[in-house]
Amino acid sequence: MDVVQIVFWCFAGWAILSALLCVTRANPISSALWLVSTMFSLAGIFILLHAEFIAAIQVLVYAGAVMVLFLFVIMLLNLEETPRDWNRWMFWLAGAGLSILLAAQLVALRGYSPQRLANEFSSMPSPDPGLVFPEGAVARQAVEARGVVGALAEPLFQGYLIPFEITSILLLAAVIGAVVLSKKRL
Amino acid sequence: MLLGPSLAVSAILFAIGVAGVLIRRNAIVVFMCVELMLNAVNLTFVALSEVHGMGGQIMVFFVMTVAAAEAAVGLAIILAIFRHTQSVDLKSLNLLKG
Amino acid sequence: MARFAWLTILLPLLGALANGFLAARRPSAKRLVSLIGPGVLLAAFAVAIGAAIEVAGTEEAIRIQLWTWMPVTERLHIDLALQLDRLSVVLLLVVTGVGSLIHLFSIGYMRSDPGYARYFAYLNLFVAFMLILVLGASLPVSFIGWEGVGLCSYLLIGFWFEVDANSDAGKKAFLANRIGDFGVLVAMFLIWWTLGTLDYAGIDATAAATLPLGGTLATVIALLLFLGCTGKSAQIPLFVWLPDAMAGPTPVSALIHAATMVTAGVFLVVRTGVLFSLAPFAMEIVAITGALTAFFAATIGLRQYDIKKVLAYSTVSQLGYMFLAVGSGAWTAGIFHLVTHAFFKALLFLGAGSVIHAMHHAHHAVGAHDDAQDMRNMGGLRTAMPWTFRLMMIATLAIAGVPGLSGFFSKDEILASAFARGDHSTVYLVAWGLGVAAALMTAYYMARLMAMTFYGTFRGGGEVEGHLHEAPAVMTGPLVVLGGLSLVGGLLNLPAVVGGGQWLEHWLEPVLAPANLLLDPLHLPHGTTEYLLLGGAILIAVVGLTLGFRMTLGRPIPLPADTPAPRGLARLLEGKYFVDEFYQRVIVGPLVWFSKTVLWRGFDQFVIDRIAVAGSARLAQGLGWLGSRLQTGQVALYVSLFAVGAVLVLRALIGG
Amino acid sequence: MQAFLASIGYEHWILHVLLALPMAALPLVLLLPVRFARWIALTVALTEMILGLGLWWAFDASNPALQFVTDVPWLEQFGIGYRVGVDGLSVMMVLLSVVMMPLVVWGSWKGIDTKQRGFYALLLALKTGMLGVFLALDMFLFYMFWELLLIPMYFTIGIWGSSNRLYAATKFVIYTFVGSLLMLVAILWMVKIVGDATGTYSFAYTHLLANSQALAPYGSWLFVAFALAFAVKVPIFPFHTWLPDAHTEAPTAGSVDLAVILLKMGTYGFLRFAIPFFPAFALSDAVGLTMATLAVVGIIYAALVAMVQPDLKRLVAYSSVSHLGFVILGIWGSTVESVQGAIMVMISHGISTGALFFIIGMLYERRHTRKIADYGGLARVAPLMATAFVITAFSSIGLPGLNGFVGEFLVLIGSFGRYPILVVCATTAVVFSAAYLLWATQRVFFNRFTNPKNEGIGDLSGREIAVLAPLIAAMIWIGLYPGPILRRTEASARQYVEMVESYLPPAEPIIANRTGGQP
Amino acid sequence: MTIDPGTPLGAVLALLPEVILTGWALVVLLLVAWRHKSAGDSRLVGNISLIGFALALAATGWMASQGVAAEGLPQMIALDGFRFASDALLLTIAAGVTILSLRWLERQGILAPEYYVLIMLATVGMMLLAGAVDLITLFLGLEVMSISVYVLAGYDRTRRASAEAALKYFLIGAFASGFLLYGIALIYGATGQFNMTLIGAQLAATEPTLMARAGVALMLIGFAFKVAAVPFHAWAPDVYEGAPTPVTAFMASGVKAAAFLALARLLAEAFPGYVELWRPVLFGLAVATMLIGNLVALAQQSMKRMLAYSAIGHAGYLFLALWAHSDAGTAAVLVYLLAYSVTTVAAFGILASIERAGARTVLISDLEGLYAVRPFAALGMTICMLSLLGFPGTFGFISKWYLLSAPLGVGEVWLPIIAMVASGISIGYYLPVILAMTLKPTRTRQAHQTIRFPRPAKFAVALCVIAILVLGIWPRPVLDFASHEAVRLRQVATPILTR
Repeated sequence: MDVVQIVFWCFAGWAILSALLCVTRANPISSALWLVSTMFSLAGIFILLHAEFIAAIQVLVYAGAVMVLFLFVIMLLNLEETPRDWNRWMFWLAGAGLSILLAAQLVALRGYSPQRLANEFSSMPSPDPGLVFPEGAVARQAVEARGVVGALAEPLFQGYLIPFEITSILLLAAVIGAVVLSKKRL
Repeated sequence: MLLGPSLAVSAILFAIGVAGVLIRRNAIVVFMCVELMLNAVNLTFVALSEVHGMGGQIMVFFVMTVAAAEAAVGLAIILAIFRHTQSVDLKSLNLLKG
Repeated sequence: MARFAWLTILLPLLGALANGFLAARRPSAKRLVSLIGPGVLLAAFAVAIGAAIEVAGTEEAIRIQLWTWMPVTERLHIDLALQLDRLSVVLLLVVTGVGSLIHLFSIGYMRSDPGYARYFAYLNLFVAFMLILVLGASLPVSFIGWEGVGLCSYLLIGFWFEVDANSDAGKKAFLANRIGDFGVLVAMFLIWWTLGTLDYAGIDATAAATLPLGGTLATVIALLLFLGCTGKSAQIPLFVWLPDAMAGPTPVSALIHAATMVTAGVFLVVRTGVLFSLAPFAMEIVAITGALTAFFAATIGLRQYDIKKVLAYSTVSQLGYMFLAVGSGAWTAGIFHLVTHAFFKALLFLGAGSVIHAMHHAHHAVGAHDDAQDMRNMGGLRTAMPWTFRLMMIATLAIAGVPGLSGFFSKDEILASAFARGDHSTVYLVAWGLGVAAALMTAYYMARLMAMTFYGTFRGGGEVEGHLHEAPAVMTGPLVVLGGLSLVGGLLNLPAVVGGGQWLEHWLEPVLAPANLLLDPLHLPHGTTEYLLLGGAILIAVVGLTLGFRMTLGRPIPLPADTPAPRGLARLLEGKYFVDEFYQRVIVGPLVWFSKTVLWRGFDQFVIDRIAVAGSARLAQGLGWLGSRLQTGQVALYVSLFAVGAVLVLRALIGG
Repeated sequence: MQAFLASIGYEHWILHVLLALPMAALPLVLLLPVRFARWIALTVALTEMILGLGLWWAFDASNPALQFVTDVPWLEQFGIGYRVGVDGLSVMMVLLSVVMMPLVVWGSWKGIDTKQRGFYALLLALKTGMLGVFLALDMFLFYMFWELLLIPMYFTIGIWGSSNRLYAATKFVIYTFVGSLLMLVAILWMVKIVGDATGTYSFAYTHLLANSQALAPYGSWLFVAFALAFAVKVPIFPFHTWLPDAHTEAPTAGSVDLAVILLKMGTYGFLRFAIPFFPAFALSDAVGLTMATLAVVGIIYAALVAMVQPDLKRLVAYSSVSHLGFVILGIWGSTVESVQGAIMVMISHGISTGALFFIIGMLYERRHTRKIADYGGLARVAPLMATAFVITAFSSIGLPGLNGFVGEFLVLIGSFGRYPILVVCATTAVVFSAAYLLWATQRVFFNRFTNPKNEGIGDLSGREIAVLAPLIAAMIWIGLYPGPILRRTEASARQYVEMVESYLPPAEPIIANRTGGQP
Repeated sequence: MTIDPGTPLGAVLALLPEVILTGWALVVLLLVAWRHKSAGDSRLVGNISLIGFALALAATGWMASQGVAAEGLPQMIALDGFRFASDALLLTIAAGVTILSLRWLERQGILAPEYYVLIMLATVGMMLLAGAVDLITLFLGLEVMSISVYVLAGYDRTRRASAEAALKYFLIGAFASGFLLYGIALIYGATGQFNMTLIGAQLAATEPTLMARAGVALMLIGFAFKVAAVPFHAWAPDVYEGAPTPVTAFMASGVKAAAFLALARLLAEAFPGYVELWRPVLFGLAVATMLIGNLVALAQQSMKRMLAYSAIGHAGYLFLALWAHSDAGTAAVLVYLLAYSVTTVAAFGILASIERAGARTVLISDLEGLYAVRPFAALGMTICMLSLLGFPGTFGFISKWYLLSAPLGVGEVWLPIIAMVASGISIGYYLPVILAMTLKPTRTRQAHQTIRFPRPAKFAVALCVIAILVLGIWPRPVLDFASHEAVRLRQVATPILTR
């Protein structure tokens, strides 16, 4: 196990722990803060996965902006800690059980490695992932050539221009919606 | 080589998010759990992006946008309901049923 | 003339239509009705005579094809055809002849009834149907008449429908007939599927070759046909309707329930004699049923007070004789008795009608409400109604079997035939014994009837007595004719022993040949036995009559109100063995209860409607309600369902 | 007559005109003032009758094939077309429909005094639907007409019915709708199977029939799907409980239409579709015996239940169940005789039961009650009505010489070879049918006149006589001279029997030693 | 005409209807900023937004008539008949809903003309969702639609029910988006592609893999939520009931249609290789949805809830067409959606006219005697109910027949049988509506006097009802078009699969 993996597992453990706490804390503010904590740890993992730009905006936009919005609303509404309602133990039990089932099903994906992906992707026996997935190699070259931001920006504004434009519509709709819903008077 | 572990962590986080949605009554917390799920998926994208190129990361970018938009609208809706019931307890959302 | 035999049907039919129209539009046109009603009959009678003359000249049956009734396939191709042969022509003459007389009598009897036109419409219609029955060339065609006469009987019994009992009686008559008709129908199915034909001619031609003698099939067919006869001819077990049928006007009783319709069963057995000949067992059943009916009906007749009821049971009893005859293979004897019975029983009924008419008018005149038919209210009528008395006396002697009169010969021939059949089976001997006993009782109850009605003194009160008078000529006229026929009717088939030529026997021979071919010829007793039997018969008649007069006149006859309640055997007889009650309790009542409670309320409304139909609707609604209860409005529940679904879908796709 | 009809090209347009005319007049009824409504309906009905009667002559009785066939593409890509035509079976049904039409309008003349426009519009729609069912030679078209009929009937019962009309209307629609659901799947499945086998995906009746051997492997459930729809409509015991309610609550016109036409659609369906498509299954021993047994159980059961009904219409409704049992028995009797008989019963039942409903409707209009107990002795105040009722009752009872007998007799005698025991059981109905109808007749028209309210009941009016007289004439005519009808249906019946015969186990001869040549 | 969406002009051309509609939305938004006070303003905005729909529809028609196709592999957005048909359908629905809303909003006192902008943006989202050949576009389209509709559902903020509906819809919707997104991620992982065609080619070429299977499952879950399939349906009745009635109509018709169209494309283009895997899932969803939707509808008293459950049931029927995975099935999706949408819009339109401001939800019993007072409304509703029931003579029947033919065409009998059983159950709640309206007497003298049928709504409903009837007898144009266009959809996928 090399260093990267050790670091990865540290971040991962931190992320899972924070997520658990986020879900279980009674106080919404604690929950929100533990969620921020999860996001930070995920940002760490992103860096390990060579997605530095994403990691940055994860921290800036997600943990920074979005979560602040959450906190802002929680405080605006002055939400107090809700007492635990032990009558809902059935929901807890069911929720926990279902999530464990779900996790068990999805954790089966842990066995994937690039090699396995390549095996499954190609009909050849044990092919080289680099050859099977040239885009990965192209991307790495692009990062080396133009840096992370450049490598991301080029496809974003060329191949993915249409989705990018759609996000503008999305944001427009969100803005209108938020305004309409929060206006005092219609 | 981090692909498998990342996918596993992502799955676990996703499941935790689901669990949160299932068991929490506070609308905002539930919403935060949904954000947690989205984050988990982002991890999957990023991990896969190592193999498949930039597409995954770009998708994460879009997801974040979506999350932000949802947050804006979602919180506005929560505010709207708060005006009616003075609470964000999902248990009090019982006008519509049957 | 024979090819115009269809006129005999058409004329009464037209009469019925015309009278029906008058009944609806001009009920007061009684003269016209009086002209049309009997007129068409007389015309038909004339045609019948013409036809008879022609038939006499040939031994072949004359087939008159009217039109094709049911052209279904070449296998089943039923023509509406008539068959004129020596058998049907006898019946044709009896029906139109006696019918004419009764129509004439009705002019007087029904004169004051508001339903005069309707009455004649029904009566005409009846004759038409009766003639279809008699003349039909095939079973289905006869069946039209067979059921049609049932219909008219129904209408005429319930003629005064506003009395519930009359309507009941009509319905009862039709239903009892229908039970019998069930037998006829099934018999037809069997005949067609085995013989491939329903024509009488065809049956005569093919039956012997197709059906094995004594085989089950022939027996079943014969018994089913006989079931029809028990219904139509009021034999055990379906005889119960006939006494009730006396609810109709008395001429109707005379025509339908004595002279013609009820004898149709006998006619049918003779007509399909081939089939019966093939089934000796069925013959035995016919004979013993006839004998038993003759016996039991006679016992009931002993204790009846209603003049018409006595005659009704007498009719049942006499019909029993006819079946005893045909059951013994003595076809001619059966037909012979049919004819003579038509004469004297019609006479008796018309005479009774005349008495009732008189009683009724007398009661009416003084405003009394006594029963005009109860013999206990009568007595000594011979002074007021001499003609009626004399003529009825002739008929009484005829039916009692006094030698020389028509009934003597026919009845004697029957008993002799039964006795002769005793060689084959003791059943016939038993039947013969019953027949003899019944003969004794017949003489007794007829004497009792005459004694109670005409002898002694009038018991209905002096005021009423003053208003009694003889019927008008239009009524007594037919009586006279019938009286004459009753006197001399025996000539038709005068046995050799008294020098007769058995004319009817020879006349019918061609028709009966196919049936007789299959039967062992009857060896009627000769010599000593014959004389012994004859002597016995005469003795029985004399003893019966004497006993009847003596015992009736020997003690005072109480008025209906004063009659003590009968006990023991008398109660059983007066209660007609309680057969009606038995049927009501054991069959009709339970059937109605079963239909209503079990089938309708229970099965239809509860099991099907409530449980199956409404139940499944409720179930669906209940499930829906349950589903809507689950829809609690709680987001937690909704997402839980979602998660369950997600786990399931994932499981389906990736397993684990 | 034939020459004249040929000269006007009758066969080319008659069926379309019959179908279209009521629908074309529908807007007129709805848009013109109320007082015209019934007149328009009557005019249309009479026109339809006059036009339709031409079929009697134009139809070639000796030809068993479908005649006057039209095949206009409708959705030809899917093999759906406007395909219509008649054969001996359907021509009688069509004639019955068109002849009944003016009578129904005429019979409703006074009884319907509210919302006349709607009533007559629905009546016209109903007519198109009925004719459509009998004329359609395209399964798609057939199904459409089959279901469409429910709507006018539903509203006719629901709006103009008597007190419990909503329940009855709902029950009627739900029963029939649910019953025919699976038929749609079966039709589509048939088209697919036959299409796979032949390469032609078509809803055409003739195409499907010609290739029905491809359906054999699926015959069992396809037949069940069809049979369920038809069994509910007939109705075969135990699917009959909608009928008493629908009949009882419907207005006179509704009851008459139900009895005369709608019930026949089920039996028609069996003869036209369910059996010819899947003969191997439908005529197998087990199915045949089941259907025949159900028919006979229905015959006796319904007769017994009818006997104890306190409500006149309900009584007649149960009697319908009983009569229709004969039709089913005749169909499965599968001889030319029994099938002819079945058709005959269909016609006769329409006439007699229609007349019974008319008369009961006339009583109802006068006294607003259908309870038998409320009447009694009516023959005194309404002798003509009593006469008409008695004749009709006896026709329904099956008195030979009237129409009822012919069909019943043929059914029974024809089926006897195949189901002797069942036929014997069915024959007992002659007793039961007499029992219930005569008992009812007695309690309504005879017996003592007990209810003074009935004093005001007048006898039949001229209009009512005009309604009943043709029916009674038909009863006598068919009873004594059914030949013309039998001849017109014979070829088709024969063809049908020949078609199904090969699938039948040979009818066991009832005696071993029967000489050859005979059935 | 072929275009290259890679070029800017090509992209604009490929997205012409969407671009026009978005542009028009911006125009309208500007107008709103200027005038947003009075009822007249609201009406004006509504009318103007209709022009946008008309323009977009015209553009769609033009593209369809020109046979616009992509040069090579279509990127992001499809250029085929199926998309044009989808666009036309969605635009028509949106226009219909807009017409229904015109006066209704005023009556209910909702005077915020942004409503129309949101409808337009939601429509853009739907069109993108239905036309997407790229999972990213698909996801974004879905989100554009969803976010707009979340807001619309809660648009009547003064009513708690509306807010509650919005929140429920939003929370569960976001939750479901997570699943969908996860599915996209895994599909991406398994194939390295977002393009459906390429995904389809890849998945068909290899054995089913764990990741792809999980991806398919998760995407199905996401769509199952959108189309309200049991057990992902529980939100639908509540949301349908709480949302403003025209929005309910929009959700029941437009949203559902868009989701089904997208799912149809996805299953046909991206997952054909996994057909044996997802068919059982669809089978289960179909059966559960048909039965439970129709059963629970039986227990409803509120019209809106009843229609909501009916909508669930209809989603179940639609799965039949998807299950078939054939040309006929794809065509059936189009036809059925058209029939269902037209009917739903009409039914909700009538329902909306019956509602009064601030009053409780309309119960079935509230309709009693409607025919006597408002015969045309009752007649229209009756026809809608019959069409939903699938009664012959209505377009609903034609579409049901078409739908049933699809699984039958590939040899499946049980699904159609179960569908008909469910249909049999459904008469148990459609008929009472007809019964109440036409056969029952009015409860009170004043009943139904307050019903106001604004002219535009009357027009739209009448058009729909006439369409139901006309297409019920003469559906040929629609059927021909649908079967023709559906074939085109598959023509795109097939050559690549054989590559």
